[in-house]
Amino acid sequence: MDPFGRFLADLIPLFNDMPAWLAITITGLIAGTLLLVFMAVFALFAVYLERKVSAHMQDRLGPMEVGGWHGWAQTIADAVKLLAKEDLIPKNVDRILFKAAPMLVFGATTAAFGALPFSADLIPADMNIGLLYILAVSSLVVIGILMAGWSSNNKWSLYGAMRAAAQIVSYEIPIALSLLVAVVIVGSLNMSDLVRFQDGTIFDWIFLKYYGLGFIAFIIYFVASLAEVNRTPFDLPEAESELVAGFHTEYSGMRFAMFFLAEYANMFLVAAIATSVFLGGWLPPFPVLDFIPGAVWFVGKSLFLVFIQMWLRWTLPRLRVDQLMYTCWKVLTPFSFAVLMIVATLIII
Amino acid sequence: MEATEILFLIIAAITVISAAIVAFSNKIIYAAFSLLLTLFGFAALYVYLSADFIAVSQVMIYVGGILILILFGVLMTQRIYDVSVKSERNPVLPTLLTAIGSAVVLGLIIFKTPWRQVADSGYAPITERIGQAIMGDFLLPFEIASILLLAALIGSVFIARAEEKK
Amino acid sequence: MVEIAVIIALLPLLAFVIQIFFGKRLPRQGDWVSIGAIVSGFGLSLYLFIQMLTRYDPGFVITESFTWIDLGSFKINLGIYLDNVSITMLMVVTIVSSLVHIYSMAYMEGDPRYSRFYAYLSLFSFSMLGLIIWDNLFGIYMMWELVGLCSYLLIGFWFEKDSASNAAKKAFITNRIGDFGFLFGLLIVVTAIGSFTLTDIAEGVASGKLSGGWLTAAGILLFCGAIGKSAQFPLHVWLPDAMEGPTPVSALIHAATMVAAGVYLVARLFFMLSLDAMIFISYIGAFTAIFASIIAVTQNDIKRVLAYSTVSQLGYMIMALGAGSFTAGFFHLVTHAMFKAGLFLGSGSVIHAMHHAMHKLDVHDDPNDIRLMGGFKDKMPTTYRTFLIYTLALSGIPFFSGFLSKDAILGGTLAFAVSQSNPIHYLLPVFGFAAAILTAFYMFRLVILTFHGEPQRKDLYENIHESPKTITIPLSILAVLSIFIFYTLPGINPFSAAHGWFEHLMAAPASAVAQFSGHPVVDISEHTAHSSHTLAMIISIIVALSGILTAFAIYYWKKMDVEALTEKMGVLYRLSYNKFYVDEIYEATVVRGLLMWNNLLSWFDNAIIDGLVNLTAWITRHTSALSGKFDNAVIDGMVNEIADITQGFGRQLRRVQTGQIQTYIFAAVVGAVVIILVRLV
Amino acid sequence: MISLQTYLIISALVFIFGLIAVVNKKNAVGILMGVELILNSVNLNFIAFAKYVDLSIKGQIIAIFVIILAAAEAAVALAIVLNIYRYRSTIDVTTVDLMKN
Amino acid sequence: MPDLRTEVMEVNMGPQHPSTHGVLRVVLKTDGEIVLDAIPYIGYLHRCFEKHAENVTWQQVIPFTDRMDYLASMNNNFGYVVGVEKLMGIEVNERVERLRVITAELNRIASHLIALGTYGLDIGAFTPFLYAFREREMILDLFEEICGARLLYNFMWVGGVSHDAPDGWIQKVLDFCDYFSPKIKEYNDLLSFNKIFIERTANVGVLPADVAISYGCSGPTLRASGVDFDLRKNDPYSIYDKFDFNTVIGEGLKGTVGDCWDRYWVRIIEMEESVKIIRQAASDMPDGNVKEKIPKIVKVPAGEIYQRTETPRGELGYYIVSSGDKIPERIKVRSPAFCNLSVLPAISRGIMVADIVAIIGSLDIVLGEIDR
Amino acid sequence: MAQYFRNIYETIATVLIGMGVTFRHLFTKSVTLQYPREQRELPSGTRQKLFVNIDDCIGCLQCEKACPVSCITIETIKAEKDEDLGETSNGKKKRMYLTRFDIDMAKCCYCADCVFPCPTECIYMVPEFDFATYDRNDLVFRFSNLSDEKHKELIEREKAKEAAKQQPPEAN
Repeated sequence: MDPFGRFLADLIPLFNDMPAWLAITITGLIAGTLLLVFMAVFALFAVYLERKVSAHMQDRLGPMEVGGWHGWAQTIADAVKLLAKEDLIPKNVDRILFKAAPMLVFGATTAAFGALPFSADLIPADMNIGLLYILAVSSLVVIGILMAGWSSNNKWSLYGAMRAAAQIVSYEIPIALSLLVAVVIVGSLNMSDLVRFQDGTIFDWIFLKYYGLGFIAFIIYFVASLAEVNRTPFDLPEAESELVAGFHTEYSGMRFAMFFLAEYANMFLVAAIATSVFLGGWLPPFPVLDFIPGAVWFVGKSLFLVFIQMWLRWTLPRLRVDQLMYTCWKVLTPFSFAVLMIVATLIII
Repeated sequence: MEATEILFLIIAAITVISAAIVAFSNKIIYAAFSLLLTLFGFAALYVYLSADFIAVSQVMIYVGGILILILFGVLMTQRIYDVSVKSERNPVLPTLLTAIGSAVVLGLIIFKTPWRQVADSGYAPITERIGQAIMGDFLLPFEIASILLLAALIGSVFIARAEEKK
Repeated sequence: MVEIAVIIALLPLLAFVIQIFFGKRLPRQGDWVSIGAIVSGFGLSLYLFIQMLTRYDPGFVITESFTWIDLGSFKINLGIYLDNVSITMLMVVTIVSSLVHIYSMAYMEGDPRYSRFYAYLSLFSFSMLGLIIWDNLFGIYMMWELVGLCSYLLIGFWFEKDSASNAAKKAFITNRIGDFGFLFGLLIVVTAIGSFTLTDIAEGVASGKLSGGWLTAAGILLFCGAIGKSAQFPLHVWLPDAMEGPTPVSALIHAATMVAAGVYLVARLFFMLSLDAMIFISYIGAFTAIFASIIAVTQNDIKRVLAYSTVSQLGYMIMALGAGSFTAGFFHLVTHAMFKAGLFLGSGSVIHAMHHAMHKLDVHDDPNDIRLMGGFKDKMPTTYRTFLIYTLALSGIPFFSGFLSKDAILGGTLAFAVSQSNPIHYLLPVFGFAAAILTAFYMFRLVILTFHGEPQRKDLYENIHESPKTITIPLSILAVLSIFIFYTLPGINPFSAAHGWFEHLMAAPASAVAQFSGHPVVDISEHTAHSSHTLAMIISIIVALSGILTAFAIYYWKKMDVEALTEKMGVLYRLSYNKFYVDEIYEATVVRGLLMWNNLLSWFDNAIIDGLVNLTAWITRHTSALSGKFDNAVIDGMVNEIADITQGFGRQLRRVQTGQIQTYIFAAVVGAVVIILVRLV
Repeated sequence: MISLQTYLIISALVFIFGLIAVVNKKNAVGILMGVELILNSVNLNFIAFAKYVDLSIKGQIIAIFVIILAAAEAAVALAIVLNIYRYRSTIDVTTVDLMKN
Repeated sequence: MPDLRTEVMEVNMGPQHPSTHGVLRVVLKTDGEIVLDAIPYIGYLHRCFEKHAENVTWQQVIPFTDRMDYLASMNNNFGYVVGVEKLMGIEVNERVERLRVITAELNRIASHLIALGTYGLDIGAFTPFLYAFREREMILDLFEEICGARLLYNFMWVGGVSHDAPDGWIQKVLDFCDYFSPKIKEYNDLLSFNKIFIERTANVGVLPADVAISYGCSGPTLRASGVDFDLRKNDPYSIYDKFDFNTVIGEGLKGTVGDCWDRYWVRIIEMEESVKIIRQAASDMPDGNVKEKIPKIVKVPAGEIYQRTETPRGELGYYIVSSGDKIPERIKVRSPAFCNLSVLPAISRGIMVADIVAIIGSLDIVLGEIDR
Repeated sequence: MAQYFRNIYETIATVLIGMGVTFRHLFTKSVTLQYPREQRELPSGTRQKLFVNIDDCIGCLQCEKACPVSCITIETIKAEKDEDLGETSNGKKKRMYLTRFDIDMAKCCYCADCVFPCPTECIYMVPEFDFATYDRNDLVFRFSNLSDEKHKELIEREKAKEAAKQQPPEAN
């Protein structure tokens, strides 16, 4: 049984008496539900956070009305509004694909969440190739975006979709290479192995290892992951001043909400990968802080990275397509290659 | 019938049906997107065959790479004025003959061959073994494959780039 | 030890990488990177060299290797092989290379590709040093090709000049011909022995894995590489043309180091040369020596004279090695490297001065032409003095290094001739002495025409100035190194180096062939060697002096009229002046031959095939005319019917050939299905 | 119940669909998709054999190479298709018959 | 074999598009991301200013001029009143002139703030926009204090200004100058010298000086191309000749002279120059009645004049024809943004869609003035 | 090559500088006002809504003429000689009944051109700006304070006057 199953079995003794397949099904369902709830809650919180962060960085206040204290219920209200909105499908779209696209994007993101190690026990699916799995599944998002762009029957959307596809496919390379640095150091693709390897103090985390090379890999990963989730300065697929809103121009209501949620969930996803691969996952920076549960550390670190993503977004302008590709192919990829090679050499030596 | 078997049947059905859509759909874009389902189905089947590394590679390379390439191909070779792009077809007869002929042959092979079967070995992590094999016994093909990829990369860039006007 | 050798080789590589990527942006275009690399290489070599001297062990060898390519049963090892020969060679290469690097600072100043030049020089230094220290033929072959590449790049450095780029191409192609031989020899060796490593080959030959005709063939084929690289007779044509490159390059590559690589290779392979191979090598060398020196006599381009002189001297070395005088050949390599590099640098100094003078006067003429010089000795005293020292060394005048090595060679060949039963081998020393006299003659002709006598062009003469320090200092250093004393130590006998460190440390390696066959390849008794040396010494002094005297008589005292002399010599002069028409012969045979073969084929196509076709057409025409006269009604009907049938048939067939893959796939699948069905059912 | 034959049947079906796509479609990209189907069905066979017949990972490794090959093939084929489109403004393979006659 | 063909796609950018700065419609012919041609279509904001002007009295024209370049209303008023005063032969007193110069320069700063803020927005940086608006708000507060309105001021009247500066207003202006100067560094840190911003704008949309001149560009657009042409210097009106300031011209600091970054940079430096002018004008402000010369009924003697002034966008010219009536015979406006926009097709061939956005943003057009 | 590395360095450096700026602003006081609850103090001369102190209006129509967009509509009826309409606050005698004084704020362009010519300074702008309505007609503000009866009476009188004027004088 996987760790999460064991965790549940410890929690509820009934599990031990069930037939295995039933137990697996039930744990799966529970895990899935938990994940969905987490995603939704997180996305709502992230939207709220983004509004607040942007507002304060711009000397504004952001939402202050709904829910009383600093407008905390604003995003919930927005979500309810989006859910209640009329389901609008423009006239000349390809209806099947138009409807399928947000689901695919959302589904892919959720599926990728399944392998995240929230803590030593809380890993919905602890695969031995977890990292690879996450990378593979999250690359599905591109297909969804292409679907959305194509089916919208809108030239700007198509532009956005093409840009997104080209961008995400390209940036997968530096991402994979920089993650490989950690994989090479640890020697495993298993997410919890990756985290466990960094046990100890903050100085055992991979981003502080190998004479700063780990840090370079971390930075490369972080920058490339910004492109992977279409955040500034790589937000060309939805660049509002060029493409209006890119691939989701034609979407509204619930379908838009799904894209929106998936986008924020994706932000968390890439931050969580960075956390578990480079920043010690659920481990506290110093063993003294062990009393705080691992999941808190994990979510906290990820949220910090999400905050940095937002920080960057509200600071930086946007790149152009060719510069985007330049950054990927001529800066990030060579550097990640170099780091990988050096680290591999150091390990062999 | 166990739950896993039911799931297997569902996956197999999805795979085959979406493959059929790829073959028979008139809209090329539908074919492309149902190819996505087929590829996914295959990845799931690989999991059943305890080849999880291949399953993930399948998703990563086929879905994340080849399928996107194909989608690009579709998008770039259609005039983008209408979403419904029809793909015309050739005469049915030769197709039918091909299909039936190969079906007969494959059926005969599948059912008439006395397959030497070994007991199911169960699931075992395989990634490391694959890595060892590729870096050991299969090093030469691996290197050749990498050269092939490089050649394909350069070649396709060369072919696809717009020629300068003279 | 080994690490130091590797570092020596890798320093220039590092310099090359830095130069090629950042050269332009570094201060002073980064020349200090290259110079620093090679000078530190020189320092390290000096360290090795001093160690060698203190050790004073003729049998010193150190090897270290690792597996590079492991294909299971077949491994390619790479490694380092250090012995006295390679340490000395390292020393020679680094010293000449350092001096040339320094020299180039002034010579190449202001060139638009200054940093590129240094990058190439560094790359060359790396490959040359690598060539020296590899312990296996494969590595040597790699570096061999790399030096060839550098030579190509540097000859064609001023590729804007057609002549330079043509010369570069010529050098490259000519070298490739020789390298084919090398490659084939390599293949023979590796097939027979299964390893590239020198020690393995030695063992293999000693144990008889490679012997008899194959051994000879391998030796000769490997030597073919040396023919190309060291510009031996049939492939010597590229070297004089290579003088289109910058003069420092000529000094470094085409006088001191790369061309000596061929000699070095033969020296390295000395242990595996059978007698037949040695005789072949020896004759090639001897012929080249005399042949090139005849040409050198009549050339007017200062660098060409030196180039042919180089070819001739390389012939000497090859001849010595072929005649079994390993030490002598290698000795000459070392001494020659010093004074020939010096000669080239000196000529470069002259050319530099000429060039500046011409530039100043806005004269467009060939700065290399000795007919425009004359009397420069007052204007360029340092250049003149050093040049004179080199010339004396090259001419084989006692007290200079050249005398020692040349004498050793001539003695060696004489001894070889004596020891062989066939008296025809006396040709070797005869060729040697003839070449020696010519060498002395043309060198002094060069010195007299350049530095003595009346200035040929007053205007130029007035504007000639001594070159800057960066040019004269290398010249002086090389001149000092051309004095005998450096080679005879601890002995100080200026007439024999027999008791010097060189002869002691560079003893001929044990011949593996001899080990296998049980008797020495070349059997020269101590006595023969000694007596021939004494004889050779006397003859060579006489010969050299007579050559010098002739030169003075003709060109300085003008006892003989040059014009009249050339008239009298007639055919010989023209042959020499036109380099024995070798290029023209190649043009006429190889190039023309290929063209003619093409023409033949095209003629065959035009005349025979077309003729046949035309004939058929003619016959058809007439037949149809005939048939026209036939009864239309009958024939027409029949013909039309046949035509219709044919056409219909064709039309049906054409539908098979749709030009669409899908039809073909369909057909293929159907075929496959049928075949499998037949097999299955 | 899940046996080697099950996989072979699935693979055969997909193979046939791939073949149909290749033979029947006029659109070059469609044909390419058919080729991908065929390659995948072959892969399934390899992996199934590796599990049920051979008990080694050679089948899987061959499958990896097939995937690599497919990637290269897709890239080059699409480049060619794009070029054809650029010059002839169609990718209908029945009209691309420069080799005919 | 047929000619090389590429799929040309025609895309409408606007009239509803975030980065066309209003209701501009640009038809792009694109080949993928490459723009083959960009043709601006205008007229969505046409309000018949010139026809209006022929139907209202001389004084009533002023509110209409406000609405042409609604981001720099003061400067629009300025040109008109200067022209009419010249026709009438009115000399206004020093205090009026100084108030006019102060407000016009303040408005120039406000307009440039919008230009650079929205430019950041076009390039994708959201935050500088709000910072710029924060500062602009302060200028608007000052305007509200002096004339009561925040956007459309109707402040300069023929023969004077509508309101005198309230007590302490001049000090507030000086305080604002002190506050504003350090803010420019913040913009520079955040946007101007950001490498991504530079990459996006430097060497993009290079407008050579000769092209700029032949298209009749003016203002920062022209000066960024390296042409030293500023009406405040070259054809001084009001009392600009009394002040010491520099004409800012593009130097190609980060790329080529006349690229988008230069146009942006010229505006940044021009704000500093404006601050300089304001400080000079606001120090030792003379007393005087700001309304003493305002006629009850403006009657302009028959005649015509072409009065041009330097607005934040360039040379705004009023060609005023009077038949001696209470109502203008004809007013023709030479709109700087119109000329600036007309270079768009000339410099936007063969670039990327994103560059089009960068160029339009750097031209700093206001459709209210283009369409009038 | 050096340029390449310089570019990377500059990018990182300027991004960090920019991040520093935004980070500083994260902690500066925001300038936003929570509008309905907090309100900005408007300066004294602010031009918002037009207001007419109808008691002071003498019906001179100056403002109507000055309006460039004709948003002021005034109708007056001359008072009889004996009627005393009172005085304005600055001592001018009112001579007109204002049967209609409408300002269409939907049309108003807030230029304040009407304010200046007023001899009694009875039309001016007040600092009231949140007068949005759902119906455009609600934006027409009617300032005439005559009661309906008075209004009707005046109209009647005027009509009678008209009629009287049209009748030939000899009919009297």
